[in-house]
Amino acid sequence: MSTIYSGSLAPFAVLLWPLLIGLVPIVPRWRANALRLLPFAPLPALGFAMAGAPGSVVIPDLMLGVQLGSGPDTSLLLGMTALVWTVAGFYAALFMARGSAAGVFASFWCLTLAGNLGVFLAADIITFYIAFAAVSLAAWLMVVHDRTKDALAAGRVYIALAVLGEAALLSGLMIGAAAAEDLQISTVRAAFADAPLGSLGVGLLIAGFGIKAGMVPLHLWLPLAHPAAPVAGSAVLSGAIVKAGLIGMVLLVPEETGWRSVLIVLGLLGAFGAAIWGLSQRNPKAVLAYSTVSQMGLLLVLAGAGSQGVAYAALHHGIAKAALFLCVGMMMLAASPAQRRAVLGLAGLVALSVAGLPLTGGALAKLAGKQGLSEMLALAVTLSSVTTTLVLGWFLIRLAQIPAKPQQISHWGGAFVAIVGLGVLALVLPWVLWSGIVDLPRDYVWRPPNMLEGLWPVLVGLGALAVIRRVKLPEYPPGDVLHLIGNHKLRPVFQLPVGKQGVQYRKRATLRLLLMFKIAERWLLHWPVAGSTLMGVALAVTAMVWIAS
Amino acid sequence: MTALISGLVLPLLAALAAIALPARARLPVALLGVGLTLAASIWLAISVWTNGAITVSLGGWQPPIGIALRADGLGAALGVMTALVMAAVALAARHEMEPLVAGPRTSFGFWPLMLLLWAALNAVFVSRDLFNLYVGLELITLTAVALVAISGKAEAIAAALRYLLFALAGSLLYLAGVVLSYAAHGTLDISLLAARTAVPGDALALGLMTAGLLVKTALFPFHVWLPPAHSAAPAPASAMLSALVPKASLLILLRLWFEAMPELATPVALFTLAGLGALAVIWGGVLALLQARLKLIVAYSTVAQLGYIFLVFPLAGGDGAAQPWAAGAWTGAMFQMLGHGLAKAAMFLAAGIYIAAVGSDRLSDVRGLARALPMTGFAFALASITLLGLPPSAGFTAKYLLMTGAFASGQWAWAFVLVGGGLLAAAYLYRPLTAIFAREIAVTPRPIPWGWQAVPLVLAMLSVALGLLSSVPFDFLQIGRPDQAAEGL
Amino acid sequence: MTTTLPVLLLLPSLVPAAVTFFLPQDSHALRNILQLGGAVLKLGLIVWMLVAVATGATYEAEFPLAPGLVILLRIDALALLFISLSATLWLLTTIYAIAYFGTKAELSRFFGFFSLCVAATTGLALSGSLISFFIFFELLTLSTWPLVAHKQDKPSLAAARVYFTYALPGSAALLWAIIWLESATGPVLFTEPPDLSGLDPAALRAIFALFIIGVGVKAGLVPLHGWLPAAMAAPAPVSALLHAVAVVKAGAFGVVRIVYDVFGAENMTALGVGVPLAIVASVTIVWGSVRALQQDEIKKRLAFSTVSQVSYIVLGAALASPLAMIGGLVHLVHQGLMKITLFFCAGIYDERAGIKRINGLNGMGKRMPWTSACFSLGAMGMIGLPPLAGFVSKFYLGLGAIEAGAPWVLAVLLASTLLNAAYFLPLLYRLWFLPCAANTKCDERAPGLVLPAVVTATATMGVGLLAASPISPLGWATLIVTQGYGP
Amino acid sequence: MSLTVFAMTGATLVGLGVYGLLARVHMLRRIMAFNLIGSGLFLFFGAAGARGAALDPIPQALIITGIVVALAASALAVGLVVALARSSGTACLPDEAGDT
Repeated sequence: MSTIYSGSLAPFAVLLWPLLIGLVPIVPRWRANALRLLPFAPLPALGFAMAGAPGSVVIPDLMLGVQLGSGPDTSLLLGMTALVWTVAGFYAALFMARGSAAGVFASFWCLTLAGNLGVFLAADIITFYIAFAAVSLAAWLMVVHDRTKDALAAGRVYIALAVLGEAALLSGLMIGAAAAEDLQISTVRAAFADAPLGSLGVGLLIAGFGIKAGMVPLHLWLPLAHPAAPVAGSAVLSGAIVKAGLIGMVLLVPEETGWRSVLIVLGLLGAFGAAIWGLSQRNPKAVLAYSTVSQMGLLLVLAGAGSQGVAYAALHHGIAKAALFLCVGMMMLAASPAQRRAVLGLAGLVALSVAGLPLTGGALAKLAGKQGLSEMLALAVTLSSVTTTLVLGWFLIRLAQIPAKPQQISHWGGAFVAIVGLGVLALVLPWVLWSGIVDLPRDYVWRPPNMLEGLWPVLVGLGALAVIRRVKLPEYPPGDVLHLIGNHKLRPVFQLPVGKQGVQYRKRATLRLLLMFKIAERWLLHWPVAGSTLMGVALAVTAMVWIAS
Repeated sequence: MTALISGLVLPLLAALAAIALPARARLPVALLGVGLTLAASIWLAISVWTNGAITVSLGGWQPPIGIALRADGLGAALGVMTALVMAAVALAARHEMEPLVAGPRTSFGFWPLMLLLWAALNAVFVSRDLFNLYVGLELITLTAVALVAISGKAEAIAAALRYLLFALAGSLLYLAGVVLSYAAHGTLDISLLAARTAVPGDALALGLMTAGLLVKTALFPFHVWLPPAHSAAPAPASAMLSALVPKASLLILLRLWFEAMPELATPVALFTLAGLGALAVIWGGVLALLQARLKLIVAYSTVAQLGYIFLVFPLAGGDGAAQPWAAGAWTGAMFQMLGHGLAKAAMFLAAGIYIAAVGSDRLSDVRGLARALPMTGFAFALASITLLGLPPSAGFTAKYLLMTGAFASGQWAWAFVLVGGGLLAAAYLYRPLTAIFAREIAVTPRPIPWGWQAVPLVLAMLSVALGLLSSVPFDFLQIGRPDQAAEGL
Repeated sequence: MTTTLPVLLLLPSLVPAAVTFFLPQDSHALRNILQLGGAVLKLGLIVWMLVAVATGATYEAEFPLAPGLVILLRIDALALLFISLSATLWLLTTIYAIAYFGTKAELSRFFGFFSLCVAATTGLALSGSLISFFIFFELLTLSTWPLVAHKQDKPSLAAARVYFTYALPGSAALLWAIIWLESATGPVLFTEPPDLSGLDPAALRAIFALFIIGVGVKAGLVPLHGWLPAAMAAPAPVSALLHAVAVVKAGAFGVVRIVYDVFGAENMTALGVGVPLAIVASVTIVWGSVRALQQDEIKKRLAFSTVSQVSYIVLGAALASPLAMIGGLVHLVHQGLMKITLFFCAGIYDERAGIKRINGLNGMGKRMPWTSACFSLGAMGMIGLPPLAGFVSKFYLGLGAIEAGAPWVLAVLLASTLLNAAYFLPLLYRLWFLPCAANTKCDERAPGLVLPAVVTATATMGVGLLAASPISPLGWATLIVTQGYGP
Repeated sequence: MSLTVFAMTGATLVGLGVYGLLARVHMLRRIMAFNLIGSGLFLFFGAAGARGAALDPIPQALIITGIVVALAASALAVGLVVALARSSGTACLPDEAGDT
């Protein structure tokens, strides 16, 4: 009570700032223009991250005692998130339709952003959980923003799974906290080892995070939601928000559990399966969504194997994937062939980076990620580049199919520049950060075996792509497993009928019973009856008493 | 001493005066008599409270030759309760029984009869002599019957006649018992009988007297005369009949079993008495459910409420062993006597007000009267709280003490009666209450002076206050209570 | 001083009640002043007392009736938690009710019973002996019945009848239990729990069951909850009061008292009745939510959600672990805040827009933003969305469940969270994301109605946001438990 | 000897009275039956009081009182019967008017 807070308020301010911007649309007059502010919401966070995320804070009275701070991994992701959100915000500010809906969108955008940042800043599970809830629930609005039938259906699936995830997560955290008797993330994580039901708790955590991170088979929502959302939304969803699940795994799932291997297996399944399945999609955003699932699978493998490069790889993927989604947007808005070519070029470049073409950021990410992995896993990671190339190539093909817009629109150039910047960062940022994070000499990248290891899968992938272009690929709507299950509409359950006539019957029965009393009363009223009863009672009492004496 | 005697004499004199004096003076004299008797009863209670039970041997003659009067806590308490009810009745009757309303003949008859009844009641409360009690009882019966028939309506006369028939049969049985016990022991004084040497004949004597008193107390299955009689009588009369008259014979019954011949009590006999009481609770409750007229409902509820009191026979003293306080059950029954008296009088007077207001007591006619006559509705509700045995009313105290006795003595089956009876009461009082408090008024009522409306309200409040401040009455009832009350029969 | 204080606490509600009954119908101003004055005065008293009690002070007042009937009024931390809740919400509900009824008929009667009801609740919280608890319990029943029947149309009369048919047998069971127990142990005071060692465990179990049935009717434990949804026929302020403060809470509070002050945690575990109680509570939690899911009427849905939510408190008591206890106690307050918000809003929708059913809510977010915002906050709190009130209590309950070695409770909490989401989120979706039926005309320019809702909604957020601070309900609940109350 | 006769006679009267009270429907008969029982009891009472050497004064006093009471009762009863007959045309209770 004595101290309001201890530490530096910087991290808190970073979280508070977007929330404040989110309040702007409450004023009706500002509502329409609220979108203009979106690019500015993540800026403090960006600065904070670039400064190396200095300082941490404890606010004892807030909630159950808020603790904010961030370690090296988290600050990387914090920066990436802020960056992605900035550019996506810029895009939204330029191209999203103004109007009353825009105000709501802006508010939820900011709320989601705050949650997304909070996930990386939280140092106690409550704050973490709250941030997580904010990011996953508020993002629902981005999914349904367009109000199309598909969007709403996707929204239903999304919210259902999100709530489910929240519940699982909460239970898992409770188990941990009860064992730890403390709310510090680190202590809770440590406590799982010998907590009662510890492994159940970890399982629940993995389920909770897995849903967000698009872990197979909990990824159902992702291929539905990401295409349904407006471009800016998809960008943050696929680039930044899914990382919330990943960081959860990294922060809270302890190394020494059997669950790690489960993580790896499911990760691999996603990495390859989703990529392949992506080929059955026509909508470029859907293809991208599946590629996200597969990339997240890869990251989960790294997380499961406890590789140091997780955050590093995640950083690259986040930026790249956001850039790709924005490219889709640019393509939709592109009018002239020149613009289309430019977009395709950028997309291709970024795609190659994601595929891990040597000397690109992607390649560095893969190299860093492979550190400390067993041969098998390392090989798997290498192989994944093939499928990645395949699916992203397919994406480019589909991207090219997007019809051109009849007339020019303003600000296209400016937006494109920003996205090019993002794409370039995806390529070079890993170079910049390499020495800071990866404890390998930089020329490690240049070594021929590594170059080769990066190159051949891409070539194989391209070859395969050439083959695929010939054959007619099967087409399925997004949301693979859901279709196997059946419909993805969640109706209200438990419609029980309520009977009435039983009551009526019982009423009549009681009435009949009561009337019998009335008849009996009339009989008792009859004097001869009453009189003789009287005599009888007199004698009876006498007898009873007499027995004794 | 003086208080005790004046409690008997004042109402008699007032009754005589009320007959003798011209119509103008009747009401003032009667009210004066009421006031004085009320004062006397309270004075008696106070003196009992200060210096214990008071015994008077009339004319200095000791029993068995003479007749002894003794005012113990119970008698004095009943006296005060009676006085309060009577005062209320008088205040209500001031309006209800005035010649223009009730007819000259009725209003002429009412006051003397009422005062006479009062005198008889007081006599019964303090007499220790079985024959003396018989005379008191007869006097009560006759005045009561006259009060039932006072309106002169055909149904009233029929009801009165039936009442008389039952009552006379009862008093004959009682008389036979008296005769037998005198023949056996040559005395009728309760205290002396308690010290007698028992003979087999006592059984018959006790049996006859008990049966006779049961009829007069209207215990199931001899309750049949009560509802028609009470509902046929004018409201103030029914108030007295329901609240006071059965209590007199019940008191004699208690004195017989607890004081005169306690050693005759056998478990089976006690069980039978309580069993009849239990039946009465259920029977009265159910039939009250089936009535369409306010007064009939209230009358049947009297049948049920009297049933509770009979549980005292097996339960009395039951908790003497387990509990720090003795005689809980016995005192509980006495609380029931007092509380029921006040509440029931309140209810009948309220019903009287409704009849005066809308000329009928059918539930369909009294709908929504609470809007026009709020105080009366409130009074009725309060009184029902006591009958339901809800806290903090006297009914609750009674139920609580009786139930404690039941559990402590391991006879918890009787508790079912207490609880079930309460629920049943809720069921049969629910309809009249909802009717009275209904939103729309069925019949636009005549205006009623609020001085009259206040009367039942005060009584009902008293019945609640008795429970709210139950510690003093509790101690008061302990004065001169028989040992068997504590030790059980 | 110490003896008069508890009585002093009763007066601010009793006196207005007594006076209001006899006020003429049309003297609105005077009546409102009475009501508000009483409420404010009481709140002041409590705030003043909180400080003293926080330092461990307790106040007692004893009135012996007939032997064994001991009326004991006593202010301890637990009592104060309940009273401060009821006093605060009473003030708000009074404001709301005054605005809600305006100059309708029979207001003197209504407000009379209204204050009486609150007096009964206060007495219930203060009572330090079983008998006084029972007495106020009954007073509560009697004073709420006219409130439920207030409209006096067919449905509300039927509702009132149903209420009675549940309440009276319930109190009969309670009385039975009390007397059964006391006939063996003598009068039971909460200050020193009775010595149950001598009693036959089977009998004790039966007594415990009777106790739970008795208070369970009020707390709406399945299958004794039937009256609660029926009572929805009552006017909105009444529903608010019933669900958030008075009746249902009284039941839950009673469970806490019985578990910890009559039986005591160790006895409960020794008798093996804790787990069954927890199971009953869990069943109630799930069943209530399931039934809520099926309701098409807003108030009905809320009613069933109350059924489910209140059992959190019972659950907390039944688990007999400190953390669960904290969770239960804090939910006593939190549920009150959230639920009263919801009912305030439901009342506004009904009164100002004629919306009774769920499909009427479509697009109301734009038409009645303030109301809808408050409603959404309350609903999200109910779901247990952090950082709102519901989350805190749920979190502590979960921790407590694990602490008590009953992890299956987690599943229950999880299920109820999901179900809560299932029946509240669609409402929010309708409010904010569906186009509204054009013809409905509505305005929420009724500060008397909206303000209380806003206050409680803000509180719902506040108690969650500042949970850790010592002045928050959580802080107070922790204080109670750390002061050695409960397990 | 004579006492026994008195006692027996009293008992017989009581018996007759009880029969009449139960078996007869007409109210006047019932009233007479009541008086029969009463006088039977008093007779028995007197006999009981007359036992032993010294004559016991109390029974006589009580009998006289009792007779007065019985008289009053009968008077009232007859009065009511007359009123009943006037109003309803029969001297029997309503529910029994049919059977004789």
